[in-house]
Amino acid sequence: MALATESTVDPMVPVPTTIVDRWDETDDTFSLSLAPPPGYGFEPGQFNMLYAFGVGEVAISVSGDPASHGRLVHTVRGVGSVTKRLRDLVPGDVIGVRGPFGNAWPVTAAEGGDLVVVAGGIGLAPLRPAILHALAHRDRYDRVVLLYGTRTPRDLLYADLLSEWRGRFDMEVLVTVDNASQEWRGSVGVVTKLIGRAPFDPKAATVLVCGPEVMMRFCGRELRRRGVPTDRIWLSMERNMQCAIGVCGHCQFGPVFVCRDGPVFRYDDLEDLLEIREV
Amino acid sequence: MADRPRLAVLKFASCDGCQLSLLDCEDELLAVAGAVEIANFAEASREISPGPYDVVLVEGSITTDHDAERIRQARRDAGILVTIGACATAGGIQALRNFADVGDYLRTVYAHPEYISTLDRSTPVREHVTVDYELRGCPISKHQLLEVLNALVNGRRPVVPTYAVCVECKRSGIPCVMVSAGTPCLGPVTQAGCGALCPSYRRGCFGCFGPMESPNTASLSAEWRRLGVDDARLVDVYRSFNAFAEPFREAADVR
Amino acid sequence: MAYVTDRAGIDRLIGSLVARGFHVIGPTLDGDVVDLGPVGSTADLAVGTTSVPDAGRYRIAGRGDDALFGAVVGPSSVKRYLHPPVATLVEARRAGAGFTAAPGESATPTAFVGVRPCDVAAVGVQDRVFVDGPRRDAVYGPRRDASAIVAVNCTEPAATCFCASVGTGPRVGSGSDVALTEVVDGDEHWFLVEVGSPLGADLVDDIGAKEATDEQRATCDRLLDEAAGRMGRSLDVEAVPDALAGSLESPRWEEIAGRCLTCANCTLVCPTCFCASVDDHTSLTGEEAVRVRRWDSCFNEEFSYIHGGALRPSPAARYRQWLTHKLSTWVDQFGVLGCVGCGRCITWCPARIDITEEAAAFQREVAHA
Amino acid sequence: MSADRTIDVDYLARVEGEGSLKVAVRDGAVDVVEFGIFEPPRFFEAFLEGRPYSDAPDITARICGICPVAYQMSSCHAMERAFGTTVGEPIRSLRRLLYCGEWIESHVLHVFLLHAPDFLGYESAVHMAADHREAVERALRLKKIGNDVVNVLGGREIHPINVRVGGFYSLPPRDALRSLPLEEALDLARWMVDFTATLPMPDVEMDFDFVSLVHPDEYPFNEGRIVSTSGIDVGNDEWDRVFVEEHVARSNALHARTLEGGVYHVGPLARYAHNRARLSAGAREAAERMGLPAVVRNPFRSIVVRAVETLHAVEEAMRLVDGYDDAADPAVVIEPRAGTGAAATEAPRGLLWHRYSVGEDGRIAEATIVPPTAQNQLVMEADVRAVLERSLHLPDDELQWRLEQTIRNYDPCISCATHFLRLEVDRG
Ligand SMILES: Cc1cc2nc3c(=O)[nH]c(=O)nc-3n(C[C@H](O)[C@H](O)[C@H](O)COP(=O)(O)OP(=O)(O)OC[C@H]3O[C@@H](n4cnc5c(N)ncnc54)[C@H](O)[C@@H]3O)c2cc1C
Ligand code: SF4
Ligand code: SF4
Ligand code: SF4
Repeated sequence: MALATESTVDPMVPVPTTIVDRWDETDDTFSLSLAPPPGYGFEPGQFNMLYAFGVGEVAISVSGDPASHGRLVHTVRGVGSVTKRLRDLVPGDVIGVRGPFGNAWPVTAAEGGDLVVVAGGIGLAPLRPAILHALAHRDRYDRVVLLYGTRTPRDLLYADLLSEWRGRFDMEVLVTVDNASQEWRGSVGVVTKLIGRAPFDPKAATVLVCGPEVMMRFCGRELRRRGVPTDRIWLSMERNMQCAIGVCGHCQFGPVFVCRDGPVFRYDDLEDLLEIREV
Repeated sequence: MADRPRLAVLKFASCDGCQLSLLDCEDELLAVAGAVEIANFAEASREISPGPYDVVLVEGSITTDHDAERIRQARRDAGILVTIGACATAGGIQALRNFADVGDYLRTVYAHPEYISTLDRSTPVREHVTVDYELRGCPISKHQLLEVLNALVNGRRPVVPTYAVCVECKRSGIPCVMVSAGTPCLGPVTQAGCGALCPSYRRGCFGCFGPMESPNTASLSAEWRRLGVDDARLVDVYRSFNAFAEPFREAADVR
Repeated sequence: MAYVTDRAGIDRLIGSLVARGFHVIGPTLDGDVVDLGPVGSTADLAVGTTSVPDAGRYRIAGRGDDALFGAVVGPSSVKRYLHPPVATLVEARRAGAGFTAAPGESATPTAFVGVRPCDVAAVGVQDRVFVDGPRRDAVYGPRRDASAIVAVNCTEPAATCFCASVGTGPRVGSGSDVALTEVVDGDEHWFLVEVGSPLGADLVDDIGAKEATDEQRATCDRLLDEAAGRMGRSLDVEAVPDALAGSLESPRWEEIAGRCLTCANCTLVCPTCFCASVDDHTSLTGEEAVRVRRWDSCFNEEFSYIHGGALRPSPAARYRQWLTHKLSTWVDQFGVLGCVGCGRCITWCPARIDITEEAAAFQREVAHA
Repeated sequence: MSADRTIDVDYLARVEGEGSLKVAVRDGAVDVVEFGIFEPPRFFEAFLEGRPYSDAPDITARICGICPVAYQMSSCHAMERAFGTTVGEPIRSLRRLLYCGEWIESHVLHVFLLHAPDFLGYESAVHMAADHREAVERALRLKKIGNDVVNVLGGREIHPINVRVGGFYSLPPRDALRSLPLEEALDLARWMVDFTATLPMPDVEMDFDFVSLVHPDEYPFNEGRIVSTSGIDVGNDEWDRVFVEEHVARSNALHARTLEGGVYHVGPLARYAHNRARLSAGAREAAERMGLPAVVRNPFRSIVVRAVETLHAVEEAMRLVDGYDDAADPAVVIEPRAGTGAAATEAPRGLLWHRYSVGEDGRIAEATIVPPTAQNQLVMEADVRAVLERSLHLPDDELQWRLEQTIRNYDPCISCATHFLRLEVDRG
């Protein structure tokens, strides 16, 4: 059930929703846990429009567990006016929510093969529900692999969860950073470098990718090189989004509206466009 | 911003019109004075309390060594520094001196030029210190001024578009003077903000809000020539209230 | 069934619309242009005025007759009313620890009189965007529901018109409640009236029009057939979408950018362009907040802004976005072309850029490649 | 209190522009009084040279954001005279109406926001509003109506865009003028006169040589001869036959004197002294009711005269709006030719004189602009000296305030004063 459409006929009016909890993930990234109205549900990959009263509205993916209905979690990087205002809010404060919008990661279609998740930076947030879903239904997948890259070790999201996942025998977690200090003992370099050595069967894998657009472009090329069929690679695109219902025009990417037709796309549908500048 | 932000309004070389815009907000003035602490606004109050200030509005261009030092001090005193008007954002009409010999100007205007201390150029504030927001216009739009103050008080991003005057012209349903009357208009290369004022009075825009984000002056000049405007006049047109703004400076170099 | 009426009948039609609670909008004289405005009777229309649009140029002239609908489309279209330039989407107000939020607009029943076939088609295109999508737009939807359209077929297309090649005119297709064909011939001045909806049938009842003769119908058919042959411009709707889709990296975009002013006029006069941005405003005290939607344009740099910068910083990319959207990707998105052949973008471009010429140039380029 | 005192007001507040005041008292006697203008020069006359005649109203408006209409009016009239053109109705009336708007706006601004706080002992109108909220609100309302008048005719209150040599770009529709809330302004202006009359008034009488326009039928805005108490009575083209300007070290503005070296006074007191009989009925009646003498010699009472002029401007505006018909051409056709034209009009703060020589090509060959504050500089110093002599008993801070108030009697516009001058090179 969707918030805005259910409570009012107007899909642009945000529904006031209370912040139940908030915590920092990194220096500039935090998570908000909201109390959704009864019956609210979402699929991994979908996003909400979060409204900070008087400041503005931004598209934010749901980053929580799709199986947990009592809490609606978002992980946000404070980069501009709205996200910084959201960062300053505390439990008890109220924000507006519209959603969920957009399509979902093909977690069901991926069943029976390897599930590979490639995330860059904040891109792990929209992928976390997919990973949680896969782990909750672990028997439906062969290998579950996470390749995760950030700028520095300080930017790694969900540190506790990462180490928990690392500790699992049924999941492969490879982490890399662009720049590291002395203490970092993990790998250094861009996340695309991990693709070549990650343990999965390219012929039987479904790959979900989210991160900065350049990173996704290079991942696409690298995955194709590794032999993953391009129709089994999925990307989540970011564009300026103001309505989320396909009427404001901002999120067009060639023939698609990212909000309406995405944000999750099959790589082969976008491959050519991604190579063209300023689409 | 914690409780009432402290506001300063500082003047450099200018006509006073932009800061007067604040006093021209008759309906909002007392509310603004309630929402911010007017800590330094010499045009309106004898009480001048020293910095630092949360927001400093700067009117006027830099035309003397003394003012060049004053603006550096203003930057040190300012949390957010907002330049207001064509003088502060582009050097103003007095930047026409930048295209001439100031010695000649001094002799033209003053019997004893040795009494006058002035730089040979009138420059925008941005050339001296970092500027956080710019409000264009000769004069600024008081709506935009209120918008910026309101946005800063409420911690949101001010809505100050950088697209062309044409956008406001069309939104308002004003008949295009260029197309429907053959009146040359600078709207397509000028930044919005005035509400397409001149076209609404059937006058072509003369660019008082300065260049828009991607001004194609070469193309517009070609259209003006088709409407019968000669090169000498084109130079006058670009060399007016925002003469020293880069795109207009280049556009005036027609030879 | 077709009927015939005269100017008095059109006055009765307007009267009937008013009596039914409609705010009536039609082509009126506004300084140097014929543009949409409020109409209380036929006297408010731009009677006896014609318009002469060309690339980057528009003039009005006297016709020497009393034609009520003697000018082709002006800068504004029905879009101005159904998808208004500025609309309040949300009105929010602080309440305790939280806030309340409510829609900001209500719809006034509006009837559009004298709508050209291209513009009727444009309403159909916008319907696909605003009401046929996954979620119905709360500004456009109710306004559209409360609207009525009295179309006027085109017997005198202009130099900038190309509806015939796009298939939207000169005879109105579906989408109007009543369709008129105005015939002025010497002393004769009459209107063929055709019904397009139950509301249209009621309106025609109200005005008491008589049945049209075969001869009158034949006259109109002839005039409209001739009009179809007199279009000033044309567009190859079969070939253009693919030609553009295949031209994304053509150097021609840079060449056009040399002329394009990125002033956005074309998109704002376009009756189908729907792009808009939402701005947040607050009361000074911060107690009240509104979210306001304003017409925006893919020609504006911040339109494509995401954190870190604009995605289409170059004017070439912005022009490409516009042209490919209108004439190519629109079909992918909505199943129709985003262009209805009204010619407005040609007329109101101060730089005289012509969508039909540019499209044809890409077509030639692809053909020769 | 010591017999030697100096007071330096480095930055005069509540005036338009950047000015300073320096006074020195030696052995109990006033020694130095210098009203300095350090506002940087902007060279308008120099860069007007070579520009098309049609640029003059827009460019000169930028000399002053407080009284741009005055600059537009003086420049338009001077240009039209250079070309031998005259404008008819409704342009002439609309120009008066535009000026009414500016007078209302500027006078109310000065009286309430800049000057009244001195009389009542407040640092600013915002401080004053704490105790006199209603008065300040009413004043703002009246000021807004003045601005509305400028807006509807000029497009915006500061640097209007609708004024051109020959008339306007477009005429406002009749309804737009009729819907101006002038009835409300009338009540407010009447109240304004009463309000100013209650202010505590320092007692000084000065022997002024008043200079203003005088028109046989009208309280002057745009037309009239230049007349002085001392007997000058010349046409607009003769200003520089009877007055001179000089450049002194302490100021970036030129000072004006009469040819004989006399100090003179322009502004509301001068206009009132010469034109009282031609005030609107209500304004005249209000002046009488307030007991204003035929000639007001106390510079502090200028605040009352400004209020009377505001009432006049409102009544005049009502008359002009009543008679307005919008069925006309917005401007007369201008055919530029070589020539020279001069015009003086009455800016809110006094006589503003422009003279232009235009070449065959319609471009400006020479421009001279004499703003009111440049003309008042010497009389301001004289007043400060007189007030100082009478007020030496006051402690420094009160004395300083009193002297500032004296300067503000003139509503000095320093932005105006700095940027002018004649094309005259002193080769010593
Ligand atoms: C589908 C989707 C899912 C997303 N999921 C997440 C997520 O899970 N976590 C996360 O952290 N982020 C996510 N993002 C990104 C997030 O939406 C942006 O970071 C956010 O919009 C930034 O908003 P801001 O106001 O804080 O930043 P800003 O950069 O200040 O503002 C961005 C918005 O404000 C406007 N804007 C701001 N400045 C300007 C300017 N100078 N000129 C013009 N316009 C300007 C633009 O309209 C833009 O939409 C997602 C984005 C999308 C599209
Ligand atoms: S009148 Fe000027 S600003 Fe308005 S649309 Fe035309 S060119 Fe643009
Ligand atoms: S239309 Fe142009 S010149 Fe006129 S006010 Fe606006 S920006 Fe200034
Ligand atoms: S095509 Fe023409 S109207 Fe459109 S943005 Fe370019 S110059 Fe402006």
